[in-house]
Amino acid sequence: MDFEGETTAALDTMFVLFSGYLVFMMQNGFAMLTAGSVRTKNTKNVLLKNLLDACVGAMGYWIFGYAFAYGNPIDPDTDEEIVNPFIGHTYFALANLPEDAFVSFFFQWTFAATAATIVSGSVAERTSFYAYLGYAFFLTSFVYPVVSHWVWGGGWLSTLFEVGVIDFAGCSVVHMVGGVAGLVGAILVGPRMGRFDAEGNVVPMPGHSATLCTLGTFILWFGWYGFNPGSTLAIFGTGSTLTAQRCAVTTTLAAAAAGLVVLIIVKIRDHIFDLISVLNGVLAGLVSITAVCFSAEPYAAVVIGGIGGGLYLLGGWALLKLKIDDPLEAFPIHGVCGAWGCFAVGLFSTPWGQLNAGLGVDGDRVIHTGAFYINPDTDSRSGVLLGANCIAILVIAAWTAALIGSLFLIFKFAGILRISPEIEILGNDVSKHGGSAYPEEPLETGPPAKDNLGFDESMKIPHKAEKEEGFVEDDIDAEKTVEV
Amino acid sequence: MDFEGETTAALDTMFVLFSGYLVFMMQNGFAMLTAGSVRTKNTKNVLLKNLLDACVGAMGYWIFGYAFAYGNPIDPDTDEEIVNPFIGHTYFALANLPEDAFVSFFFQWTFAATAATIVSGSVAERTSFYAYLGYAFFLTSFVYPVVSHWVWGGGWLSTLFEVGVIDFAGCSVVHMVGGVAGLVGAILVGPRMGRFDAEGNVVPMPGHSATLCTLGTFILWFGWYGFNPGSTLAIFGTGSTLTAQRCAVTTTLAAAAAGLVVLIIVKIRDHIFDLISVLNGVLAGLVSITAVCFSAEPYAAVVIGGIGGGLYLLGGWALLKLKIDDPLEAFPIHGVCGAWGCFAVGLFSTPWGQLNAGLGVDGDRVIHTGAFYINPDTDSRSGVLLGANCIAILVIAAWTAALIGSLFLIFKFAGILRISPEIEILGNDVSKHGGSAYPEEPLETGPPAKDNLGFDESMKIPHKAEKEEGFVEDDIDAEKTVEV
Amino acid sequence: MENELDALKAEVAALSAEVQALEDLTFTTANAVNVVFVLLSGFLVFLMQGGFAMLEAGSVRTKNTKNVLLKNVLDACCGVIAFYVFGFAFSSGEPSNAFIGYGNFALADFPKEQYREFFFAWTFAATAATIVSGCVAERTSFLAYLMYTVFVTSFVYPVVAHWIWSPSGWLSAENEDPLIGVGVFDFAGSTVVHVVGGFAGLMGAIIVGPRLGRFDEDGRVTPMPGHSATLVTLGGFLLWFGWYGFNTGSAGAATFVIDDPELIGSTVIQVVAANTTVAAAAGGITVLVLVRLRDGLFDLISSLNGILAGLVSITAGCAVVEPYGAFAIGLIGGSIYVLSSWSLLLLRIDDPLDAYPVHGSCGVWGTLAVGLLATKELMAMTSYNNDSWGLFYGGGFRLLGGQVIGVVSVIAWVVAIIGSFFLILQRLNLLRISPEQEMRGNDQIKHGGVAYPEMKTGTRTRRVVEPHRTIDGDDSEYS
Repeated sequence: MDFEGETTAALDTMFVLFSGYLVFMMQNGFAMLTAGSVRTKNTKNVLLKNLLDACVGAMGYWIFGYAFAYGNPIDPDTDEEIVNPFIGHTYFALANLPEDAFVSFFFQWTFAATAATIVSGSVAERTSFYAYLGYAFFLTSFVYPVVSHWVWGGGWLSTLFEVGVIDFAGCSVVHMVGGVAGLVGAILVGPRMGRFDAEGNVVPMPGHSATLCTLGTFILWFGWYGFNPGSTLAIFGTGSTLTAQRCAVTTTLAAAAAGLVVLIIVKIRDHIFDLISVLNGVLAGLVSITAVCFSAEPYAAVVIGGIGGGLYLLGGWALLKLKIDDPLEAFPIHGVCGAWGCFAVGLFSTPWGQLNAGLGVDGDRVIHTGAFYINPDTDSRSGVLLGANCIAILVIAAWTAALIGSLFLIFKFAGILRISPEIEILGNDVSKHGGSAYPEEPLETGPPAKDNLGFDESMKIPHKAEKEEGFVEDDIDAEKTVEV
Repeated sequence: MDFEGETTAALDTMFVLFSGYLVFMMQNGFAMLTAGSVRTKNTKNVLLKNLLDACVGAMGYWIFGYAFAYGNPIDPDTDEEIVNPFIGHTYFALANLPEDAFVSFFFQWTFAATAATIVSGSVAERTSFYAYLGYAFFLTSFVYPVVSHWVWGGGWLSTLFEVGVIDFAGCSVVHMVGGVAGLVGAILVGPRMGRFDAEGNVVPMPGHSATLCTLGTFILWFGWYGFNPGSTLAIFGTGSTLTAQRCAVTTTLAAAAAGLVVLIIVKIRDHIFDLISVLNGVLAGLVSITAVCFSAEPYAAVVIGGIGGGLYLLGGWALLKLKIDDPLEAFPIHGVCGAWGCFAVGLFSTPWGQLNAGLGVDGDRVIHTGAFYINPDTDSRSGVLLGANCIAILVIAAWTAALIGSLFLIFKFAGILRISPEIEILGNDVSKHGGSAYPEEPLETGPPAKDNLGFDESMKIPHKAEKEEGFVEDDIDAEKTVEV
Repeated sequence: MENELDALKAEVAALSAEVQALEDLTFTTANAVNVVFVLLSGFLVFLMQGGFAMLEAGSVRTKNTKNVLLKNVLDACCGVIAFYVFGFAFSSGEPSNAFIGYGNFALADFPKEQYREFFFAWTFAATAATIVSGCVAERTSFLAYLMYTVFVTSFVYPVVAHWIWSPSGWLSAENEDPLIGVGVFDFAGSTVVHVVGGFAGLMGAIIVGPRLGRFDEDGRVTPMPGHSATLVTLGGFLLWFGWYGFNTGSAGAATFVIDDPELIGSTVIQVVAANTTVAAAAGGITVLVLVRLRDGLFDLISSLNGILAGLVSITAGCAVVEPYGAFAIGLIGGSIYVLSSWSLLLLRIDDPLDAYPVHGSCGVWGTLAVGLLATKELMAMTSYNNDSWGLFYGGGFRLLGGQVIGVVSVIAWVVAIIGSFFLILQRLNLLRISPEQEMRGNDQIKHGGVAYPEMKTGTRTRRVVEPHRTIDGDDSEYS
């Protein structure tokens, strides 16, 4: 290889690899966030699931996923890729994959694992381990790869209406797939025991550690800098350089704006400065900007993030009204804001951003751009890009819901979807994982007493003593006012 | 752009972006360190503040900060920057910022957020949330940006005495601003209730988790590799590669030396191997080397770090003598060692290091260098650089103390500086944030009884029960021998 | 005629200036790319110190948490000072002989354009030292700890690194006249880092003896679970993250190296990243399944160790095997971990973190696996010029032979030197803390208080002897 080619390859490979490492770090972030958001009795369970998202995801994506997503065979005569619009069909288990595409496998695996992880938040604390293993494998080896083939692998959505669907880093491809799969899961598995009382009121079930949630969110924010700027997939060349740095800025601003919007709304609504909501708000902002980070103006990033924060609160509220129990609010964050982010591309994408990234353009000509900006080549506004992205939102949501829904229904009829009520009360950790995550701490699992069915009777004593002093009760009341 | 230009842009952008990600990770480190250093009852409070440092910082720095710091307009006739020596005045909200400067905004924001975070450690556990929001915004949008304009943005300090003040990665610009602001805050807010008893003795108030402190410190050390080497702001070119590598080495050596010095001194003084002090010592070493990391010799880094460790202990001791309560010892670490680091430039900066980094030089000619080295161009030693840096220390400390002091005084007179004693006893989390950070753990706030002013009498009962087993008491005694 | 000659001369001069400029650009670019790459990789490896700290803290009981945390902080601090003054000179200093380097002490006269090598090498040395502290956790004296960590980073590890990675080392594959024509191929340090750390830890664990109460009178194992599975998981993820720096960074270059145009860095590093991933996942799933079959549990901690086992196993061969080879290496690595963790318990050796099974056993396996599964093309691409490759691809026994000799020599060196070191400490009565101290925990006695002062801890350990029993509804212990 000549000097220029080698330099380009070295720079691009290095950039994508390190970005991939950061995205991988998001697994750690999700693990901490999920662990902090569940009760002590299920901590090891969710940690193991998060760990296996990466492991099962790697196996599933290695054997099938990458092939379905990017397995476009090369025509030996013309040296061109033969693209099937629906699905890729070569490079299974990376067989015969050119060595300079290994980085692409690595980077895309980290995305697939992210999509899988999102689901485990929605169905946490009550789903059986086998069901979990099943959907994690299915999602990373088929559901997600096919979607990513459609949008990023040359499939039919990538050429829709000439301009193609534009989803830079995966609002719809990654987050909506994860969020919708989680929603379907949460509906079919049903709420956790005791989440809604007899009158249908919400019983707060705070996670066991706000510190872990914060740690997880910061790591996720950090990882998002791999997710968004890394999706440039190159750093050499003026366009790529400009795109990557814009991504970093818009990602930051959207996250910050969403966090502040949520802080203010929750303060007005519940009269508390709520840490967990702000953390989720930051994530909502990050999800919202993911699709358009490459071409949004900074002020647009603030607007998109701010609206994303509001939508997250709305989505979370609607779920509770519908009595759907999503312990991590994964659907409001990833599903709702994912759809919003994909929609926002149709509004806020700038022609100069698209030219830098080479998306929705034909050489130097901009085919279509966001509805708020004038296309310099046609000197007019158009809603075609918005239309294409709306179709993507609907199609991807339907595909995910249909496939994951059927899988969960099969599990349900096979009786392996949900753990038994005894295990649920006792907690997964003691029943299936050989003991509590914190063996030296006084055991006090779950909201006190009422759902603990006698087992915990002995444990209650210190708690009771405190209760009589009227302090812990206040605490619980305070929480109630928050979350309902 | 030609090949060389594109290569340079790609390399430099990538390097600065990844360095910025690492610096952002320091937010996470500070969050964990602060959370571990406060008592359980205020954990969510400090976590939320740390999160908002990033969010509020992003908004403040986006709207005003970057403009005040680096907003030097371009003269349309000569194509040159018009520098106002006191303050920048364009690019508000990034309007009209050239696309290739987005990376600079991103990187500088991470620094601004760091400065803001330092303060929140000094005033933790007792400052009101509104006061916090106020100073975080003020610091990131005005106080810090103006200082960084003076030193890094072409302002008056950057040309002082011909050589200019040299502060490579921000000992004075970032750490001293944060540390001095924290000191002023700690003095004006006053100590936590019960921190000093009637006779003026110090009552130990250990944080609730040494593990979190360690996690935070490791993440900070990791992030510092973005902070120091990243401040090269480029990697293409021999000078830049030499500078970045040297920064990594000197940063490491200084941190290690300071940690060991503190380990030994505290062992001799208190007869224990004290984890928290060593962690703070490592941070003190990191702060101390920040200004001169680009040009110090490895042995000099060991010396600078070692002295920094000693100064941290001295500063912490002096604060306690003066009855100033700085829960995280942020002033001794960031303020004292920041000043020492800035001073150390005037002693240990080498001419070859300055030539590599292009600081304090005019083409190939070294204008002035550290007082311990002979300037090869004049063949003599000089204290001019030391003098310039001393002026910077004084001016920056005065500026920060004056502005932040006035702000805190205004808050004080408005009555929104400090939380009410009831809230302080109860803890911020239950009062303002809707419940404890660890809802499943039995609540036991603070060192038992004596500083809890009666309210907590009721809390003592479960505690007493354990006391009778002779365990907790030992524990408390052991603590006393440590810190007093 | 003369005019023409002058014109030609001028043309030649202009051309050679152009060539010079191009060469300069080539050098500057390649240099910048490689510096960024090595530095960023080194930063990731450094984060492994944080990972080990969390892993070890979560794996010990509350009463020793601050103790192991402090040890991990000091692994980094003491490690860098020791490595700066002595270690780097022994491993990479010039002049040197086949056994050891003996110049550039304290970086004196070391070329400043190669400071990155020192930085990167230090992060490896610190890793080797950290592994040991897991094996001997909760019962070793602080002084003994300080002494061995300095000894490992300043001498034991650097000498091995010199043997295998320095061109003049007697085991090195880069040696002009390598051992049996092949030398030892250890891409990122299965042997150099993990075998050294693992076997040093094993010697420590044997000589220090098990923790009080770990084995009862009948020799049965008493479970002593660590105090936080969450911290262990956090640490495990940080390690996996850092391992990407460890393995890919060991390429040393993301683009070609100036004096070795054969090495296509950008291809090597992506192969490494993909293989590292596959092996880690294979190790984790293998252990999950094996432990589920054996104990009927989905066990978090052993799955985490399985992932680490997969990572250690692939470390030597990550650049020279195909992804399915990485899968096989991870799978077998996971099994070896389970087997060797079980045999340690049979032998009544107490290794609180399973550091030997993970790093020692799997380090050996990873090194040998290169001799079996290295492919010819990939060996060539890492500019390994001694035309030998894996046994399974028809490469013959030569490479495997080199690997065996390498592993055996390193084990012999580590066992002999660290074994005698620990024995001397034992004779001097410096090695182990007193039983009283062990019962009460290091934190209160030596570190001025427990790690979680507000938590009611410590008193409840006796309740947790057999958590499994609660499954059967036997909650009598709790009343």
